[in-house]
Amino acid sequence: MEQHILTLLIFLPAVGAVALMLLPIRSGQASGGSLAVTAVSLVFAVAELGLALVAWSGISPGMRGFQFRVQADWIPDLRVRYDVGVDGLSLMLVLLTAFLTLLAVVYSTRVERRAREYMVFLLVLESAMVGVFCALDLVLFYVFWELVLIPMYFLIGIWGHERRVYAAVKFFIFTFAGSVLMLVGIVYLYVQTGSFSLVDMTTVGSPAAQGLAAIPARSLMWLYAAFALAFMVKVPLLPFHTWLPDAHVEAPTAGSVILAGVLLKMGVYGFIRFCLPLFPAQMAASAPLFLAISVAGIIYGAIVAAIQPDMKKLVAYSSVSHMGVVMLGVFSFTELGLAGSVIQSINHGVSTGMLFFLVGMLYERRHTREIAAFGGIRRVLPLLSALFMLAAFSSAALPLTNGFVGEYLVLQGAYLSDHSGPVYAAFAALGMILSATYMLWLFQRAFCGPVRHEANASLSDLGAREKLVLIPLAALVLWFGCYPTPWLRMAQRIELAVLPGPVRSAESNALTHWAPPREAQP
Amino acid sequence: MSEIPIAPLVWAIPGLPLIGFVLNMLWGGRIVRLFGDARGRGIVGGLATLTVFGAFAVSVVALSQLLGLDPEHRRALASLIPFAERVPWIVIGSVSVHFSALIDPLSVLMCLIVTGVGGLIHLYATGYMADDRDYPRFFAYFNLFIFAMLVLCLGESLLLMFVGWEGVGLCSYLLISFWYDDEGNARAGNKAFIVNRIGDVGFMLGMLTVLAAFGTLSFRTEAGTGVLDLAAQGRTAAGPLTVGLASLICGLLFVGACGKSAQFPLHVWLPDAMAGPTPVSALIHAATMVTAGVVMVSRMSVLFVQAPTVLLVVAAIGLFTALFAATIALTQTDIKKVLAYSTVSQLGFMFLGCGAAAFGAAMFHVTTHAFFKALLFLGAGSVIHGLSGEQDMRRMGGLRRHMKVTYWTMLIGWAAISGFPGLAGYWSKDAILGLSSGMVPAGMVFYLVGTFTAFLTGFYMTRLMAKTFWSESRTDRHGHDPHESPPSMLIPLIVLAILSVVGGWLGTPWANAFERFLEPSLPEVVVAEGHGGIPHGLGLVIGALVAIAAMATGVLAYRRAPGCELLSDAAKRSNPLYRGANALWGVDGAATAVFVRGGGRVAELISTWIDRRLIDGLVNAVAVVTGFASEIARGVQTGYVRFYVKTMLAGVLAILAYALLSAGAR
Amino acid sequence: MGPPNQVVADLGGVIPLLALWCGACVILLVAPLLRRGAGARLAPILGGAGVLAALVAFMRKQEAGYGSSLFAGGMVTDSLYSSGLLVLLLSGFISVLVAQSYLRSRGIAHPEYYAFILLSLSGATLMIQANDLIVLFLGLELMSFGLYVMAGFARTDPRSDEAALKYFLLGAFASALFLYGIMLTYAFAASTEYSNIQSLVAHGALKQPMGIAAVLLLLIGLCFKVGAVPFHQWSPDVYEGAPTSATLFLATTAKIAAFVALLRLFDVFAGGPDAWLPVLRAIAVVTMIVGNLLAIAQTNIKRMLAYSGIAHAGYLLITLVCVGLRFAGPKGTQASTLALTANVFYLLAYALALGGAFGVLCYLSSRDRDVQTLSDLRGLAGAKPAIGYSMVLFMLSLAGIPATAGFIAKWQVFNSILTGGDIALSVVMALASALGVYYYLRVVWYIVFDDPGTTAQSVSASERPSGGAGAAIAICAVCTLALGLFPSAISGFLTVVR
Amino acid sequence: MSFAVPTEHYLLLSGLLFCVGVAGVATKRNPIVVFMCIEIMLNAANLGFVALGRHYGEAGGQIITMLIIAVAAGEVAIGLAIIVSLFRTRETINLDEVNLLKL
Amino acid sequence: MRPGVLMFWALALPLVVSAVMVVASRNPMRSALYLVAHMLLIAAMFLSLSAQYVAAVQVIVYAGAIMVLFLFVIMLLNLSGKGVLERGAGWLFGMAMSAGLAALMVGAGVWRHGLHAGKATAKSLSAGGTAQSIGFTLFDPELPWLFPFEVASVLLLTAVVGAVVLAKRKL
Repeated sequence: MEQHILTLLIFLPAVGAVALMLLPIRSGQASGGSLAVTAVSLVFAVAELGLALVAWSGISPGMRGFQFRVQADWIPDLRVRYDVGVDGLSLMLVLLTAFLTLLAVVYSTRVERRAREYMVFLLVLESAMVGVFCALDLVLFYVFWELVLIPMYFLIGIWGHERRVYAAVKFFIFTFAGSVLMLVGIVYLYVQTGSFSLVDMTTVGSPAAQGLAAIPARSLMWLYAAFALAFMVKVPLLPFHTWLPDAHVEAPTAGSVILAGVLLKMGVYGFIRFCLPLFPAQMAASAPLFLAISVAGIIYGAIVAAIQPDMKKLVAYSSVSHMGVVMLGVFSFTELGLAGSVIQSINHGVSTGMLFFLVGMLYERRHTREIAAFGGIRRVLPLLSALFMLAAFSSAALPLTNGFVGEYLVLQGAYLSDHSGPVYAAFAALGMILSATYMLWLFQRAFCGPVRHEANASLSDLGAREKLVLIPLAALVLWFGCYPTPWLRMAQRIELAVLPGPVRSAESNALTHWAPPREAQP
Repeated sequence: MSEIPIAPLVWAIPGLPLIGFVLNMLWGGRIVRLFGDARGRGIVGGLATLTVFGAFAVSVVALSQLLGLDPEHRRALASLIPFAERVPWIVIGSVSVHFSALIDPLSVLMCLIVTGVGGLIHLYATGYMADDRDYPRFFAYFNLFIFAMLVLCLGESLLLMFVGWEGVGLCSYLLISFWYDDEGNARAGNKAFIVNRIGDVGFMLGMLTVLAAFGTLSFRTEAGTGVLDLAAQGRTAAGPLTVGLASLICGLLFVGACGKSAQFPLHVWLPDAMAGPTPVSALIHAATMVTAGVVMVSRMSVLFVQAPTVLLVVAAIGLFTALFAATIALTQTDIKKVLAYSTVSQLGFMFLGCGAAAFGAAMFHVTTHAFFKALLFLGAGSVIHGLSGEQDMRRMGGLRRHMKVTYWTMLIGWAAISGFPGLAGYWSKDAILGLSSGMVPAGMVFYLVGTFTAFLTGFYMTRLMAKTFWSESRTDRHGHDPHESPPSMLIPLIVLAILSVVGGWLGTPWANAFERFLEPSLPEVVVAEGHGGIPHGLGLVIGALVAIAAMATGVLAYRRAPGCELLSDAAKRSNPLYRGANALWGVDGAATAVFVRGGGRVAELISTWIDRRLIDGLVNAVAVVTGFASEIARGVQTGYVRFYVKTMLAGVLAILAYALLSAGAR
Repeated sequence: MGPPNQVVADLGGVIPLLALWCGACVILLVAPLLRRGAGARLAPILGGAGVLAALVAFMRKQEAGYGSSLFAGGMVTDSLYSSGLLVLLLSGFISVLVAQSYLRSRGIAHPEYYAFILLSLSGATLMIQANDLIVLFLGLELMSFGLYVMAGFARTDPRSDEAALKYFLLGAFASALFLYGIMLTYAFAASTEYSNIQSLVAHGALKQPMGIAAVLLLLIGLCFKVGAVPFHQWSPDVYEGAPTSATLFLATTAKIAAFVALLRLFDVFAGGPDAWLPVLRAIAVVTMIVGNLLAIAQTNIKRMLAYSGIAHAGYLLITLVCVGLRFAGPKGTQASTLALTANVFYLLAYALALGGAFGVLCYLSSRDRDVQTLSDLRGLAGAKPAIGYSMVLFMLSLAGIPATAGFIAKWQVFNSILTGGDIALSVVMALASALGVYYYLRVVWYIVFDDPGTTAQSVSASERPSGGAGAAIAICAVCTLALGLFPSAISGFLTVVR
Repeated sequence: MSFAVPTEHYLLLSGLLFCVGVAGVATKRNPIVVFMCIEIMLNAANLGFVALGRHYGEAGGQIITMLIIAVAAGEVAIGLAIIVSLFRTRETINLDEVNLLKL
Repeated sequence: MRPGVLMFWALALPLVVSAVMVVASRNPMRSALYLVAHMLLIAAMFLSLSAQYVAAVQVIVYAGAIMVLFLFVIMLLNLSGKGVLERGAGWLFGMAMSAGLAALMVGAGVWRHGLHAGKATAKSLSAGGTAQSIGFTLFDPELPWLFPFEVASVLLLTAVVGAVVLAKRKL
């Protein structure tokens, strides 16, 4: 079990998807069939979350290195290995994935149109996402990375809203175009190092590491650029963000949740997992640029979010802003900033996920996302409103909600970083104001005031299914806000550590001083 | 650091209100339904009030135990939750924050004020809000506020203080927009929160700088490595504390204080905050929350005294705000607005005190102001209650006959805030003014302008009294007659009135028990008496004269004034001073124009032009151009064989030409 | 005079070829003896049997190594041949299966079609086995003759006739160019056999204008067959006009044979890369871009796949570039060896995806409706999930999305070109494939996004000839997925060693 | 051994003929004539092969030529069949009118 | 001028002219007849290159069978007068490119360098073109022509069947 838990984690949902496909029901068949579909997908989603929790509890706290590592030959001709392992960072993201997918499944039990396909795609998506977070072989990673696109493309395209085709294609091509150069980069790395293994490349003295060290700095910079572009598009960082509002808005609710909750994190994860150990010097050199666009993203996303007339779009743009915070943390190269951005990633998944669910619930009731179509519904939907407010404040990083912990750590980390950190921190802190502005303004316009539209007067408050989705999220919002310690501990267990040398100088916390050994060599 | 026996129970100070919040939030509505309306509301309100008084009781015990210690040892750490050491909040790298309280005179004083005055206002609110349909929600929020305020006061580190800081902001937002069915209220709540957030950014940045400089966020630690411990020794974690660093930190923190304590130019939210129910105005926007800035500055006073420039700025902003708000208060017609601007003005006085390094005096004013301003607001609430919601003073008048208790208690409040000799406001305000006169530079300017503002205070308060209680009645007669409020509202009035009289006796210049009590929390910088300033005795006399003069002028002026208006409508229109003050000196208008409308326009432009048209436009342009190129290029596929042959031939020719010619060149 | 039993022994090396010929002859002889219907039913079985016989014969005699010659050097059997033949026969078998359904639904189920498949395959086999330019030329013509006939097989359809004419005229023109290239090669080498040419290339024959012209004319002749720009213009028209099953066959067979032949041929010319490598690079770049660009505007799937095939030819030409690096240092040698396997694997992945995609079109075609436009596929996934998602899989494989064979294929191409150190070309390929994703996705969205409409999917009701196409789709889907997940499973068959 | 007429002359002649054929293919609109021009190209190659065979003193060139003649014969058979078939459905073989498939 | 040279030029000029006339004739029938002439001239050229057997094959197969087929189809389709030369940009362009190709190949000296000294001897020349020597060479297992020769038969089979399939009125 211990040995194969990651393999199980990765492939269990896929098995579930296959099981769903094989269910002996007609596609046209109504209730009985959909019940079976629901049951099967729920069973697998729950089992996946259970497995993730088992892995979480099983990770040995003191040990260094990747846990539950499994290595096997996959494509021996090309020296591609099935190499999986987790550290704190990946495990957190796996857990988040399993959790949000379960909620998405629960929420989507109401989907009637092509329900079986829907669940199949959700489960396949889950498999791919978990795979992304577990893979330690670059090819394996890339395979999962691209695989994620397909089910999401279908989710947006089939069950999306009016402009779904546009959004789905834009999403796919944008991210594909971003990552295809990474493929070139991966192969180039292989050609130079003779290995696809991240661990090999970062193990001192291994032939792969020597190969990496022998790559000239110019080439490394280009390599880094290829990787960074893929991840930037995914995060997304300014100016590669425009796929995001379209995709989020057009996706069905569960799709938006997973898109925001997990998919965006893949970009962050890529930066931390791959760019940081492989190209530390290049990444440090690019830090001023990335810090600047992260901060610009924070402010820009918030400003654009503020005036969106469409609720979902507003939340989508707020994601741009929040992911700016996350990237600010990554590029601060400080322990605090890094941990903060990991925490913030999780938090963003939880609170933006919650917001998307809530917007989805409103959409289900009124079939519109226009803010102007609402107004005064707080009186009609007290519970939904309260939870919306909670999510909004979490998004605005109110202390004792999850949003604060991450944002504070990121700001502190940014402040402590080299590269005139205080300046970036100061500008980033403006996001505090702006996030409060757009969230509260949204809340005011949609929920406060008198009930202006007849249709709003008779809406019904949350049902059991919706509570089942929202209450866990709300609990997490408060839990992470009040007791983030377990997550912080996990977030510190990032395996940058494969890098040797003076990893982090105790005084400044700065990780930029990891002089990678190759710099020293002539 | 000392041990005090009550330490294991300190969690109850914020904890009890928190419990009240949770109970009322989750089950308040159910209780009301279960026990019937009247009894249910009694239980809900009672529960809320009792938790606050319970916290008050614990605070009193803490005070007594603290007083039992030597003054220099009056400092203790206590945990706010069980197993605080085991269950930290944020511990990573150099950030280590636990849910712990710092018990020292400053925090205990604030606990007493918050729970004491807060308890009274809770009691008052059980009457004032009795008929509100969201009764449980109100008390839940109210309790939550008390909790947050106590965390702010008690927190042992800046980050925990920030929790309370934002928490009170949240409660302020919730309570201002409590009656959210009116979108104006919601908007006012937003304004409060957002403007506060501007200040919070300052606080946050200050905090970031503190951690960077001191390596910790704790105020005091057992090992003496807290921020204040180090700052008191003039050093940081790594080296000496420079004036520049201290100024940076203090400047940033002061921005935070400006936001929370409504100092110019961040004062704009406070008058709007009056949209909330009156107990909210009394508790949050007069007595407690708005003084948080002063508390914070006092808490960090060890640092502030090492940043003289910042102190000067603090004083200047305080003084300007005091004068500025006082002039506006002269023209307001909404009774709560008058009191709101009065609050802004009084907060200005407090910061003047802080700026003069007279933190003790500032805190003293915080205390007395809590008494009399709460009293005034509650009185005003009583009036509003009595008039079924009327807030416009132009439609009041002659209420002294109908609302005797309210009238008399308000009268005491009036005297206290105006600085009538012997009452609470007199002592605290004069302490501040006296000490400010010794400031370097320009101490006398501060003193004179401050004294003039004190005169204005007396005058606008007299105007309020005259318009509300004394003049002939201008109430609409179609409603009910004005009626006196229920006892639950009057008892707090009476208690606060008493406090407004006696509260100042703790801090007379002769026997300043108050300042001596606070001393362990404040830096050991004493502004030498008379050093460049005016002597104490003279100050007291001048203060008394100014107060009496202001009150007398007001009384005389308004006794004669027809319809209780000093200026005719025409004069109001033509007088630039009146118009300026009545227009809030244009600050709100400008802020709205720039930040709300201008910001909205800019956001619109960015969204449309940069985001949609430029960035997304480029993305789509790539797609469109590609598609277009494809459409154009497919035209090459003419379908004619001869054309295809020619294309092939051209290819052959080009390839051969290139290869042969380049080979020839080689 | 050598011993005659040497000739007999050499015949052992061409057994697959002989099997194909025998199959063709049997069909041609037996079919006229039977009644029309019976002949039409029997022919595909015979055709399939012929291909399978060739496959079995080939499997019994796996070849390793490189360049073991037969018939006094005219032909070889080696690992490039054996892996190429595997791909070729597989695609031929799929073509037979698909034709079995399609020809009947179009009412042109003449038994001779299968004979042409076998003959054409034999020509292709000759091409990949040729070690002599004349053998290559004969193979090329033999293959082309079959393809011309198959393209025009729907004789009453003016589009089919037009396709045949265009293919024929342009093909003959290209053949003439190719032949002239042979003549010039013969002029400097005094021989048409590869080893002789190679030794002269090593002596700098390609520095002379004659050598340059020769090698480029040979390149152009074969570039025509693979559809490289600017010799590509026949392919959209022919793909569209030819009967779908013939389109499938000519799209896969011609490409496989021509590319394997190119590899072998340019391995010979690798000693003088200056003469042709820059040209080849340019052709590859232009081909990738033009193919992908023009595919975007297409709404006819066959036509779109033609342009897509052009783009894929561009990617495949990159492997040829690698071959040109053979003598450019150790990395170059490694790259050229990798490129051989990469090329064959790519061809296999391409053949599977294309076989599946055209198989789907054939599967859906009926007597009234020849399915070939995007809107014909609208909502297919809802109506027929297995077929619809198989088509999705083929499109993804063509787009090179992971977990499909197409990805592994692209991967190997990247691997070989980057080993060779040509980063620019790999970047162009990456960007071009990103450009290409769009039109594959468009097919996917037509299939999947819409609910089954009223217009499409009358197929389920009609009396569509069953069998072949469905089987072909299943084989292709399973293989595409399996090769995407476990490509090493068949590396024993596909890896080309030198 | 030297020849009265150097082999290069034959090659040049074959090249010219080849180019004439190319010109015809590129300009004629009757597919039969186009096809004839292709035959000219093939013959040009044949001429080259025979001349080269003589130059190198081996029979290979001639054998190649014979094989090419066979191929040409086959090509003609199929090509003309295609043209006939096209004429049957379209009533024309003018290449400028054979234009259903394009873009 | 040696007779060989004279003969070369005497054949070369008509060869070029006949080829040009194939292209230049408006009537396909004329083109076909010029082509017949061209084929015969080529055969003569083969003779001058002492390739007697090939010359015979050229006359029989090409000038005979193939050209008859051409003429037959032309008559069948009754296309006289339709093969008009196109004039204009396209025509000019095609001509220019062909001329350019010729100029390029001549200018670059494609035919000039590259030939190396052959093994030709007087014996090989005298024996070279007879049916016997061709036959021996063709079926020599040491030489690679045997199998291609067999392939040619399949090629012709394919062509024959293909022509039938395409052109027969009813299959």
